[in-house]
Amino acid sequence: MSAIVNDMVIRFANVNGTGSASANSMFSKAIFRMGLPVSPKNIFPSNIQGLPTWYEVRINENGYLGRRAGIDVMVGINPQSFAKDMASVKPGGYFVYDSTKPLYEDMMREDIHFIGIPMMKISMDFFEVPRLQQLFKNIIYVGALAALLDIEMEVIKQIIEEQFEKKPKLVPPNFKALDAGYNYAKEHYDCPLNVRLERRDNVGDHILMEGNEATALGAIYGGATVAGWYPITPSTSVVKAFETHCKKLRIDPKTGKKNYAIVQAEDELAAMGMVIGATWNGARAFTSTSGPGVSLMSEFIGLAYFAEIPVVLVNVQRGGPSTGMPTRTQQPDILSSAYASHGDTKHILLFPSTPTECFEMMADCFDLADRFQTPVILMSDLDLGMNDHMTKPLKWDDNRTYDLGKVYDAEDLEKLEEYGRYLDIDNDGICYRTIPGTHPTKGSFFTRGTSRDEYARYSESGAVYVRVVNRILKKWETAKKYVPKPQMYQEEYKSKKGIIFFGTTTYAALEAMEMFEKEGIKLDAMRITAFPFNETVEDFIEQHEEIFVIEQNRDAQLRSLIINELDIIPAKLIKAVNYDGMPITAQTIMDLIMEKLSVAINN
Amino acid sequence: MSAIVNDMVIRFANVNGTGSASANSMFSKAIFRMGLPVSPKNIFPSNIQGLPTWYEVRINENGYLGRRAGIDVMVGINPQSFAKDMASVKPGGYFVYDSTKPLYEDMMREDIHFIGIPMMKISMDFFEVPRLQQLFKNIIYVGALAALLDIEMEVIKQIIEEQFEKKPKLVPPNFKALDAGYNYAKEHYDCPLNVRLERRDNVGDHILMEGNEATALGAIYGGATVAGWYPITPSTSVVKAFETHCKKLRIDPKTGKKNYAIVQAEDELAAMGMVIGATWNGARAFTSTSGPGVSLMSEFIGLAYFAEIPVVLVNVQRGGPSTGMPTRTQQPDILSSAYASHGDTKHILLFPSTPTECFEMMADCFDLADRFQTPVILMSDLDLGMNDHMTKPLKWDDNRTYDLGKVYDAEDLEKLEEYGRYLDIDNDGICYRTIPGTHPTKGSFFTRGTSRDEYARYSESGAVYVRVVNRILKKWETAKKYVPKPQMYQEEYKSKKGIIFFGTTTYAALEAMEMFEKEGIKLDAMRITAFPFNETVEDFIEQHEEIFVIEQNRDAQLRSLIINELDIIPAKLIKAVNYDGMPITAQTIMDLIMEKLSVAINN
Amino acid sequence: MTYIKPTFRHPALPKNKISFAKADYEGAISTLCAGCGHDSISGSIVQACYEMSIEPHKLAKISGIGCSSKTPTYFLSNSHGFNSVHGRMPSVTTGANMANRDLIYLGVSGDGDTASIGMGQFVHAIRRNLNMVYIVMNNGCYGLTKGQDSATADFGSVSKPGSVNQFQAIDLVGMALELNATFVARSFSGDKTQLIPLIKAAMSHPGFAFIDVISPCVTFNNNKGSTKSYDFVRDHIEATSVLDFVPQKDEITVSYEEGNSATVPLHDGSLIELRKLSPEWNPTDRYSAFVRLQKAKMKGEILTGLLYIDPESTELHDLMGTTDVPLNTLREAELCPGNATLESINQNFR
Amino acid sequence: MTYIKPTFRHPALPKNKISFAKADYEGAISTLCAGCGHDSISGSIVQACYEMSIEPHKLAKISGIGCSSKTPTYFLSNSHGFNSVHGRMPSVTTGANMANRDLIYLGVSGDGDTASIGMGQFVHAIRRNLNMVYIVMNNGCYGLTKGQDSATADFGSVSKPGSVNQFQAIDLVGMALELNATFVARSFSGDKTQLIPLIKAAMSHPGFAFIDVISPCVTFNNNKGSTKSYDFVRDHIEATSVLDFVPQKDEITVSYEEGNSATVPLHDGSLIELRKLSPEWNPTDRYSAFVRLQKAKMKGEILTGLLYIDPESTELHDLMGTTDVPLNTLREAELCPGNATLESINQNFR
Ligand SMILES: Cc1ncc(C[n+]2csc(CCOP(=O)(O)OP(=O)(O)O)c2C)c(N)n1
Ligand SMILES: Cc1ncc(C[n+]2csc(CCOP(=O)(O)OP(=O)(O)O)c2C)c(N)n1
Ligand code: SF4
Ligand code: SF4
Ligand SMILES: [Mg+2]
Ligand SMILES: [Mg+2]
Repeated sequence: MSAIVNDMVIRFANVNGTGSASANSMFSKAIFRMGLPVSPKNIFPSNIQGLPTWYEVRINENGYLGRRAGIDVMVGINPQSFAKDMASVKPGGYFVYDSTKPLYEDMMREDIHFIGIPMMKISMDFFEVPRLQQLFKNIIYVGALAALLDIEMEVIKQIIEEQFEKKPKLVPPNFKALDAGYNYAKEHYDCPLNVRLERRDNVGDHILMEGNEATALGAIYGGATVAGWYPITPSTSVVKAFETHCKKLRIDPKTGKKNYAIVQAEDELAAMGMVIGATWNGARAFTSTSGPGVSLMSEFIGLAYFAEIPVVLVNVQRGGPSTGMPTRTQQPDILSSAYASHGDTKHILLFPSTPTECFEMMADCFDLADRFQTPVILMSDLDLGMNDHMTKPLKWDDNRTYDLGKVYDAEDLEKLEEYGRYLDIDNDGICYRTIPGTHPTKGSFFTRGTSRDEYARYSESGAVYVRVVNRILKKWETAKKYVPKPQMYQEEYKSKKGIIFFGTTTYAALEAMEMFEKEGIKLDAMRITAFPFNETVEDFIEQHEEIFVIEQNRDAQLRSLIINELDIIPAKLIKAVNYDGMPITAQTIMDLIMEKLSVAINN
Repeated sequence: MSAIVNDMVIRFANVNGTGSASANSMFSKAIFRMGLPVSPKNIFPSNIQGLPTWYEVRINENGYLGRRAGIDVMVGINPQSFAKDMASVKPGGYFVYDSTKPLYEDMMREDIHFIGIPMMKISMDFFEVPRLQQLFKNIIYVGALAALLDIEMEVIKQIIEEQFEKKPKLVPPNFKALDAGYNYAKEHYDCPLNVRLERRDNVGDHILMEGNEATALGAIYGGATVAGWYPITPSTSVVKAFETHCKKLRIDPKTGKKNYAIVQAEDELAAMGMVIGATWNGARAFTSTSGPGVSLMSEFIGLAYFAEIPVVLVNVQRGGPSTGMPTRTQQPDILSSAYASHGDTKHILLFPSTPTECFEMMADCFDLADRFQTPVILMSDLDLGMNDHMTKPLKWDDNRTYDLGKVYDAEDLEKLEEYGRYLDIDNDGICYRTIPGTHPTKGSFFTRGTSRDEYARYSESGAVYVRVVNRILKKWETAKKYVPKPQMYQEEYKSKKGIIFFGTTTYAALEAMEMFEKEGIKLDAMRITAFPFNETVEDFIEQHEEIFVIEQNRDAQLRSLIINELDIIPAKLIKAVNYDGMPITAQTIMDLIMEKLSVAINN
Repeated sequence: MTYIKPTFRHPALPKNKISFAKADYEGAISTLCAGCGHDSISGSIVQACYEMSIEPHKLAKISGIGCSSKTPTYFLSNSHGFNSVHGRMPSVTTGANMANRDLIYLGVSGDGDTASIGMGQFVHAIRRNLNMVYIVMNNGCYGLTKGQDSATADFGSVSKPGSVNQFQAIDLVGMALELNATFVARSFSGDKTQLIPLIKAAMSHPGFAFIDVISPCVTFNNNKGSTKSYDFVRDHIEATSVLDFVPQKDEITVSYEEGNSATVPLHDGSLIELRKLSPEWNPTDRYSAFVRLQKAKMKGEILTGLLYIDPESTELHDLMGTTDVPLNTLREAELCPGNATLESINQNFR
Repeated sequence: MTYIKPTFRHPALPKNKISFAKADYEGAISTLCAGCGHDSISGSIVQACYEMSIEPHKLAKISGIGCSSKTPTYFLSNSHGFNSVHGRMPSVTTGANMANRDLIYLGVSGDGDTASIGMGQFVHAIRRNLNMVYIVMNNGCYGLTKGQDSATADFGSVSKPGSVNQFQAIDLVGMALELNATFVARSFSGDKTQLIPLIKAAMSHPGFAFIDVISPCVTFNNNKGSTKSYDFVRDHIEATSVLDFVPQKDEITVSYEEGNSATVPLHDGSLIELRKLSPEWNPTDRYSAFVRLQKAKMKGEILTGLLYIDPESTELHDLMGTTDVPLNTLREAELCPGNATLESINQNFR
């Protein structure tokens, strides 16, 4: 059997709370620095310590970044899950385990290779403190893998040096552990294995970053100064990263004081109230949450929609409904976000699919919210937010200025005969607001969630109400021209069949496209990046006869949204859904679509 | 001009907080007792005292109960709104006013009749206390109207006697005021007017009742023992009526104690939490709210959906979004109720269109909620809930028993090998629950909003999750057979065109049907009464080429729901929406549809 | 329906230091019931702002939902106002304050709005010592939804339809004290002499300044047996002190007897002058305020006046170390670190 | 992941009065961190229920979301349990209790679950004197979301990453007292001798019985500088009393010195025997409890034990006049007035 180079899935089975996360990400980073595309996924329990947790890394030199089923190498460190872990290895694959204690013979499979490394024993030989023995055990298996898979030791060592830049004393013991693991493997096994790595130059200037971190940076670059939030998995790290970066990037150089304010709210309702108060008062503000939080915010979202207040909300989606699968990924909040709140409402959604897009779109959210004076929701998910992704470097155009939308300043007001907060002066549905404190006698108005006339006066007149809500709908039409365009994956259409996808489904979908290509099936592809849908979206659908909409939710919610908003014939849009909480794979997409390809493949 | 008999719209323009409501409803009741169908509407401000408020009564011997535009007789008692009120009278109509002070000449229109009755003067002549002068002024205009329109005085007097049954001292002064108004009109005007009334026998055994009152009775008959609620217009009177009737009907005869518990919650979240706790614990419970409350409840609704707990929620809809038009009617919460909460969720909705149906469907809600262990929402609205409607008498089949759904009792548990809360034993998606306290050692389980297996054990397995949510979908399929069927208005289809409507749109829609008929346009009609939609709904849509969906919201939300759930070609369903907060009229429907009737009318 | 008053002002009207007439602090004509306590409170707010020479655009008025929460329409029409959603005024005010620390934030709420649906937000605004004036117009009932008992209705209080309240009242002043609020007062809508200086002092206080104002609902809760009726309150009121507010730089004009008087200097240089009516109590000692309040409750007295003030109060922005400039004035130059920085950030992720 | 313990019980295990072994009161194996205070509290709950001979199916355990709220899975597997949503345990418990007044309701919550998102519901359950035991497992942080400060974190307390809390702590015990709770106690997860009798007394109390249990989070808030660490709490604890719970009909076995001891008879005939450790305090006098608590706070003491109990407590059902039979047992006969009644109702609407 010839060696399989640079194409594998390796899974680490750990116990959570044992410090494995840092060793595991060191592993991924090393491979990434060898010029190889990696795609790591955390599969963790909703608990703090002592339960099985997995870290799965796909390595593929061709740059397929979606998840792939089938495990080539399992690093089984957790006796609790041995049986299950062993069972999940592909025939011919490897099970690397801690051989300090022997494996039960009867657990072992004939069709896979067992590689025992006495990790704990080695660690105990070198280190005395139990906590350190535990920690270095993780480094030991990284060392062993370096030998087994042919990872460059210098690369790992460099990472260790960087990591402990401020605690250089920790470098030597880490090296010692690393070498110990490496040497043990070298001495006892035929290294490298049949599944192995080789340096390439396939990552360009890409970076390896979590979506939530990128979102936080987008908020900083986008000019957010206020954040109100409440902790919830998987969104917590958005505001955490925002704070970490603010502490470096947003300290007033003269006074040492903060050019930002972050308030940990008492709940999600309050978090959204804070955002509304802050943006009403002229700051850029955001909050970040997940499904349950969005449900709790929905009354407030309706207020922002109707009173026309900019809001930026990050929804890092997780498995629903209710508390659902809080540590698993899904895209299940499309409808509840698009139509959040009672009454006739619709909200702008942006769908990033990479950390780079999290960064860019998050910054865009603020411009869109200010321009349209309405809620804008960044629809991320657990997979995107909490896993490292290989992604284009973040870039900022230094000439870019913030689009604060239509705001009258004191000078403007001075010139005005009479100010009317809700006058549609430019006939695009968007009105001019003023910020409290602008002018001593002009421009103040009363904001409310009730019906009001063009001068912001309370009104119970049906005619006035209809005028207002129709104008808000006009604003929606205007928005179609401003939101990001969909991404197309062909110069010109080459098939009557197409696929639509969005967000974290992208990598798997693109990989599936190549698989179809190989099968001789041609499909056109479009990635939705925003709601409302613009003309390009309509055109794609019009030009195709049969379109598969790939989603990670049960009820095919994006499909519903498209049908409803664009008046599409439902039969044209075929559901292709996967909702088990694991990131979707190209194979799943392939299977879902093949099963449904109803007519003979033409062209 | 020949007299117009038994066909008019009369509007009372009052100041709120002045006691006019009781005089006005006395007026309607008297006409109703003359065997004439009446349809009164309150058009009131969101305030307590001192602002304009209107009471509009349509009287029509043919039984058209929808609102009709055009005012034949305006009773203008409120100087604040004189100008507007006068302007709204139909040419040839009447403006009846308090002539104690003269009208400004220049306000007066040439094309209508002015009938001055010195109401306040008469009242001051008879009564001394200012508060009483104010109150009896209202009775005086009722008396005058009796003369002007030919209402039978004995009928009114009887109503007064009944009303003051417990305070008989109040009868004579009321009679005095009534007679005074009557006599004054008789003496000074040519009575009756050209627009007048005549006794008929056109109300059968119908009653005149508000929807909220009927809903409350439905809760009592349906066996609700627990209500948690929070005040909000227009739903407050549901629980208020529930309490009033409970005090009479639900007192334990032996102990004098209450066979019910009503808790005024601290907010809507808590109200829903109470319902969930109570039904989980085996009682029938409900709450009642309006749009903002539903938004606030949405996290909890998702819990009930996913953890499979029966919930009965009354949504008395009002003008949205946000605080919107809190005292105006709309049907704007269809989507936000159907898909309330994050994640993949769907909820059973029932759409009553008369108080009688409020009663019946409310009782049904409890059976459906218990059977399907899921939220069931009664979709009422302000028009239905807070206005009197002529409606069939309430009936209860004394042989009816409560369908408590699948619940194991101690005996059942005793027989079981192993109990699994979420086992789909009957293959209909519905599982057997147990009530706390049932059995000392068997049948207890753990309820949670997270993913769990068939034995109610917490699970993070994707496969388990998929099994559970698919079963819940199966339950949804089962529900289609249980929810009320749509109402059809033809023996067999007679056209390729149809209309769909629901709730309070019904009367106007039926009247419009007759108008179309007169124009030679044939339409088939279906009234939706429940979501999920069952086969009959599908069949109706399939059998027609062009269908108008009549709704009282901006975004045609029922239409969206139908398209999405039944995969209907959107072009087939044409929006016909009115959303100014006033109950829709037949003429509006006619206009909306005529404008859109795209193809030449055939058959 | 909003009534717009004529804006013509007689030139001879008296003006305050910044040349505004009292009328410049008024709002639209009230649509509340004639005689509603809330309107009196609006009047006191107008008077206090006029006398304090507050620039109307430097004040933001924020409320929830209810008759009380409508009042911001009826005062200070030259100020921006925000009638938000039921019970959520505190969070909206928190956000507004974060965006611009330089305005005065006047939050208005009702007892339903605060003590029921808004309880959580109330508690947490106190905990953060948010720099705002928080006025509850407390009538013991839900006015706008037609008179249901609220959570501040007293045990045993009789409602208009005659039912007797079975639950213990939530005493918002007691809660504020327990929660370490830095300015705690109670007053009565009918007592402008007390309320106006309290509002002024509250506006000068750097931190959370709470005033629970008992404000009879004449339509639904002014009946016999109600403990929030005008008559009952007037008869059971007990003040901690007679107080005067002396703005920054003004001369002290009142002078009380030695021993019974106290002067509390505020952060901005203004002073509160108090003539104490109960000797064991000290307005800057939380423990004594606690004891005084508990004793009043046991006696069935409604204790009013300034109960407690922390002259050392540090408001939220200072606790957090926010910059002195309002955040809403910062632009690209201060906020956007630029592409070069981003490139070095990228480098950490390779 | 739920671990199922073997259900086989050794026949010789000691049994309580209703023939249940202690193991019959246990739950699934805990998935909390080794050493977590919450697990100790679960242990005390198990012990208390075992000793009280509670029929497991006559108790319902309800919680919100958090590490603390997970614990009901880890005790009493023969009881129905409900892990609801974050901060909403009190309302779910209220509903459950309305449906069946005959069960014991044991609500478990965390400090995040109660003092932040759940504040409103906590306050209102107290106000209604809902008949339940309300245990907060108070670790001053959000365990399950990885250690953020909660609203009970003390001013100046240092978090694991080293930041110093700037906000005043919410003292749930102080709030409960202020809100007229009828049973108020505080304890420490490490002090089972105190906690077990407190839980028993709470279960016997007809009304809202609140126990704030300080319960160190060993993973995120057990560091130096934290005022909720095991060591800090142990060093600063101050008890009001040593107490014993004597169930209904049991003989009194403990006896304390005259003068310092108090016996509080409960509604159901059981007794609380107290040896008072602070003389000025009287467990049935709310004012003295107030004063004692305030003084302890000023001294930096963490006051534990039973702080206050109202032996005359009337629980919500009795305040409302609900029938004695559980409402969930009523059927058509009691609930449905029948068609004849309906006909006469119709008559009123003609
Ligand atoms: C979410 C929500 N629930 C309920 C209401 C209905 N509502 C309007 S005002 C009010 C109570 C007002 O009481 P309070 O705050 O005491 O003000 P008051 O009218 O007594 O001054 C309620 C329940 C609402 N507007 N929003
Ligand atoms: C609506 C909602 N918001 C946020 C969360 C995330 N969350 C889960 S537990 C928790 C805090 C738990 O803290 P605490 O109640 O103190 O419990 P502990 O884990 O410390 O025992 C939060 C914020 C959630 N589950 N639901
Ligand atoms: S109902 Fe009561 S609170 Fe509302 S305006 Fe009238 S008097 Fe004031
Ligand atoms: S994180 Fe803290 S509270 Fe949660 S289980 Fe671990 S020690 Fe306990
Ligand atoms: Mg009130
Ligand atoms: Mg905690």
